[in-house]
Amino acid sequence: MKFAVVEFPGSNCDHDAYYAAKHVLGQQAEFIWHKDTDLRGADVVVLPGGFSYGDYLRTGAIARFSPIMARVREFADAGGPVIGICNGFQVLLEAGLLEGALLSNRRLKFLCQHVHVRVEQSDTPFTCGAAVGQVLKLPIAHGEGNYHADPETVAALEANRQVIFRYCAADGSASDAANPNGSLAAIAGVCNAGRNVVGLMPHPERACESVLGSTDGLVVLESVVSALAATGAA
Amino acid sequence: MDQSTIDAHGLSADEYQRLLEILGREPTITELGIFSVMWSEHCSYKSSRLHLRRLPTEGARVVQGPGENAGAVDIGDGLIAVFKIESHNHPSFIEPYQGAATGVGGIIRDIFTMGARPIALLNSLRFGALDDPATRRLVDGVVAGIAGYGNSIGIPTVGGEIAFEPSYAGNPLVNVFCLGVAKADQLAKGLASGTGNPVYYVGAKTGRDGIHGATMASAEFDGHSADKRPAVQVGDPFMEKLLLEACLEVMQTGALVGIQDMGAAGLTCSTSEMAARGDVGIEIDVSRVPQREAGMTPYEIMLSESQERMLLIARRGREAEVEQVFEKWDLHAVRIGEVTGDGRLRVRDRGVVVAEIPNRQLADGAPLYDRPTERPAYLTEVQQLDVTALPAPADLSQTWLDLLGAPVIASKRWVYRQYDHMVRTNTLVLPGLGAGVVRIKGTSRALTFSVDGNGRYCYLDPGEGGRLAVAEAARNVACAGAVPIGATNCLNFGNPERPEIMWQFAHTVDGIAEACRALEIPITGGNVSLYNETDGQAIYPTPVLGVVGLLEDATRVLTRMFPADSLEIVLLGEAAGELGGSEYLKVAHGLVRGRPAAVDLDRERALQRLLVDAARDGLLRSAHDCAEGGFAVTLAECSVESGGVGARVELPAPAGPDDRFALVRALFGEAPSRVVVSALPEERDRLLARARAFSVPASVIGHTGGERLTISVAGAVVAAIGLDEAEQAWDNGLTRHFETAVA
Amino acid sequence: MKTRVFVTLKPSVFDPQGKTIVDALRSMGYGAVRDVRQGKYFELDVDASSADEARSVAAEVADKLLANPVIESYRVEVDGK
Amino acid sequence: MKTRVFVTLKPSVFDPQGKTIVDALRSMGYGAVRDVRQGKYFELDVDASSADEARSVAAEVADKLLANPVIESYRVEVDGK
Ligand SMILES: Nc1ncnc2c1ncn2[C@@H]1O[C@H](COP(=O)(O)OP(=O)(O)O)[C@@H](O)[C@H]1O
Ligand SMILES: [Mg+2]
Repeated sequence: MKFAVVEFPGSNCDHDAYYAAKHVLGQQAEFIWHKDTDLRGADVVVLPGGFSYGDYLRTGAIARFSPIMARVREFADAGGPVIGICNGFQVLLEAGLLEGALLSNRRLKFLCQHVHVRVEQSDTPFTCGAAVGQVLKLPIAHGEGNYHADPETVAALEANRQVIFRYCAADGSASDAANPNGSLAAIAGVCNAGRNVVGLMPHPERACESVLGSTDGLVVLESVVSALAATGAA
Repeated sequence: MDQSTIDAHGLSADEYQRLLEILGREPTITELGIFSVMWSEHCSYKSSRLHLRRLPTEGARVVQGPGENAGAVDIGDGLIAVFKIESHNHPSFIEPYQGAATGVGGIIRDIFTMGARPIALLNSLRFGALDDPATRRLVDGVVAGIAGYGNSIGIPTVGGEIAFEPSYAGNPLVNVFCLGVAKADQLAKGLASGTGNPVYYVGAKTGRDGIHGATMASAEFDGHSADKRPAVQVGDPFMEKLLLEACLEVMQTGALVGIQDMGAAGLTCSTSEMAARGDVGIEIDVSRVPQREAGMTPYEIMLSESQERMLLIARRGREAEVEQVFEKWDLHAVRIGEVTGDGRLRVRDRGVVVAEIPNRQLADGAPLYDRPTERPAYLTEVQQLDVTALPAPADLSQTWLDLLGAPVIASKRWVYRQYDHMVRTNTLVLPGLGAGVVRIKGTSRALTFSVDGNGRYCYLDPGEGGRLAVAEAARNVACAGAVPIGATNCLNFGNPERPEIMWQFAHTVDGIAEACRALEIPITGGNVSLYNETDGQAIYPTPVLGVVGLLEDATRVLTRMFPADSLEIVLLGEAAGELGGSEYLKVAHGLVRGRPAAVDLDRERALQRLLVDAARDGLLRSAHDCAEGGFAVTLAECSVESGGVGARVELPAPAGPDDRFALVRALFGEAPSRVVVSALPEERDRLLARARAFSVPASVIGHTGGERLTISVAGAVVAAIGLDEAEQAWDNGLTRHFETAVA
Repeated sequence: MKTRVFVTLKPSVFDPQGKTIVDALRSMGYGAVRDVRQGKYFELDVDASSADEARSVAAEVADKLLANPVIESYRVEVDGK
Repeated sequence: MKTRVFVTLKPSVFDPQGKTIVDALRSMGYGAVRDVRQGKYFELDVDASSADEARSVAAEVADKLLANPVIESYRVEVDGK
């Protein structure tokens, strides 16, 4: 199975996603430069974290115009699994592949720390290996991860079960203190209506080896491997 | 050239005379500007060079010593570690966010210029007292600036230190350390050679920013400094990220002869230094330099310190390869000149020569001063410490909590959680838990780093302060289980034209040199920042040592935390410390006095070797050295954040004078060469035997477990605190100054 | 032609920056400032032969890039108009 | 009273954001936008009895908090004035 890791100028978690896919999971992985116009037969597309275009103007705002994004959109429209992590999530929102927007963290400071998120839905290619209610310990590292959407959109996301990850305490309970950035409804990750495009602020690729303090991110990447294996894609 | 112009360029009469001799004529204004920056303290090290020669720079692992953009040491597996520390003190005082950000940008360029991929950043910061709102704004801006740049470019900031003392109120210190890894055979150099080879400029356009930044860093501040501000440099981490990737990629082509960043003194320094290293001449035409502002003069272009710019020498005939790589990254390499055989730095403007200087005399002929030194008068007075005149502490438990909450000791989480310390997925020890540790993917090894320097010790005893700084940084690295293999240093001092400051400098350098020799840690480079004074008030003399350690087996890494209940706690080294220069004296009595405990370098070396040896053989579960706050603070630091592992220890009855402070010395006294370790009960005897073999005093003093921290002396409990109150004091000590509600 | 684009968060969107500023101002004794909303301000130099043309270029650019319609709205001014 | 503060980088200060936006616009086909400078825009609701009073409060606040005098300058408008 082949992971395509899209590299925008300023992406900086591209190597981390590549390493997790290739060296931890033992899958194929390939970098795709943002000016490329071909996903080269990828089975999964990863938009990695970082600061595409320096995060200037708004996070993800400029990257969404990169040539490769037209292919990513086609791939997503055809049902291919796409995951946007941190800055990649921001790009997917700007591109309209996911709904909502990300504002500055409520206390404005960049935050790098481990948080807990609850898996809210297990019928996406990136959560199918997890149980609903499972709590994952994952790192965040962002200054603008405060999820926002208008009330109707949030209601629709909830009704359609498109909220995939929610910040929570270690025991899975909800509390304002467990919400690191002020996200509406403690939303840490969402999917599209087709459920094949997922975006989240925490970094599962940073939590794939015990020496790094957590292996809870593995389930996200392993899910897509088994999801694709089940459909016979690779 | 009229006298006021010469004076405005900071050249002394002798220096100007020397310039006239070199040129054999009056300089043009552009030439005067070039000499003035190249001969500034910042670029020429004219006051410090003589002393720096005493630092040991050789060792079996040294691949590159001082003289290049950064030093390098061999780390096995065909790899080298390239590292350096640099100051950005003056710019950070003027504009904290941008000053600190561009400091990070500058040191990163020094590393990738050498062909190394930067993998870790650390910083060492000093500010005035936190109760001053102006200081808090500075801290806030500096931390945000470091975060803004490092996070964006994607290099983890894995450690550092921050301290607060009134002496830094008018002159904060911002020292940034960066380390990169390169293949041993791919070390790039800042060197020009090959007559006719093209000179390329790449990166941001040149503006009027920071003109005379190097000269500014070579003068002290006064009440009018605000008016002298040159256009402040603004960092563009996005541009630097592109430059970093593109430069590393272009180096792979083999089409480059040399490469150097444009740091202090910009185009002037980079052209002149590269030509000097290759013993060639260089010629550029400033009209080809990409410019951001209209109407810039050759003088301004040569002296601009605009950020994110690189100078490259390509091999003739391979220009297309170079240009192509930069195009891929949307950067445009512009050819601005060529290497010549005549040994001159020649600057043209649309063909017309505006400066022509024999380059060797410019670069290597800078003045060298043996400035007078004189023992500072204050020393005799401040070294006196008569504790009998002080009130004895009433409640040692409360003092313990007060120390845990002192900003110098308290948790730095408010700072480091603003830094992305995990990007690149190599960080094995998170900030706050000990020295920074980063694994080297593809090998079994990890590198460990610590930056340390106690300005208070150095103020009270410069020579000892220098020795202590080396010992502490190396000990921190050894506590992680790593062998210290190299060091870099940043020497922050006041005005070198004052003999007392020069005395501090000379003695500190001697102390560093002696300790590095004894501990066999070569210095591969560094930076000197002088004139850190405002209105005649100098900072504490502050050397910051950045020590790099190599951990052969990354899985053996240790942190400060007690990982479990029922472990044996062993104290390596002597039981009690000294009160001179201690945090206790400052917190409990508001005093900075006495002499810091001296380091016995043989003992220190034995202790560090024991730590590395015992860690390698799996005899240790944690290790943490006794620093500010002494034994009691160290013990608490092994417990806080560990998820509730308390400890109960028993110290021997204190020796020393019976002056009501014997217990205080045991609990809060400071001394080097002391480490608190934990071990499994079944490993205890092996550990003790190992300590004996290394001639390191070791005593089993207690065990981990419970919800409290209890210290007894001679059978009686003398201090006890709950883990939760310890945690709270420690957590809030720094944070409370910045956040009303704790997130 | 000098063209200005103002981008502001929609009224319904929480503005963490604005709120932090109000809080800071209150603690500095500026209680008279009851509310602050932070937005972005762009000065564009547009190559256009008329104010209307400049305005329409700026509006297009604001629509596509400068503002995110999910959270922001914008206003264009040409030469003070 | 609605008061607006515009904060812009001083002309000699480099604006990496503005530059990146211009480059992006160029590659999107908006070469007509020759330059962009990005600034900040604040809408203040000031409790004041006159426009002059509101203006002076806003100016003070801009001086102390909203603008960084080392690299930025600002302008205050009250009700379009
Ligand atoms: N304190 C010091 N100890 C050892 N070497 C030093 C020290 N300070 C400066 N150097 C060396 O002097 C050289 C010039 O330093 P510097 O001007 O800071 O370099 P750059 O301009 O590349 O930043 C470097 O090789 C540096 O390592
Ligand atoms: Mg350099």
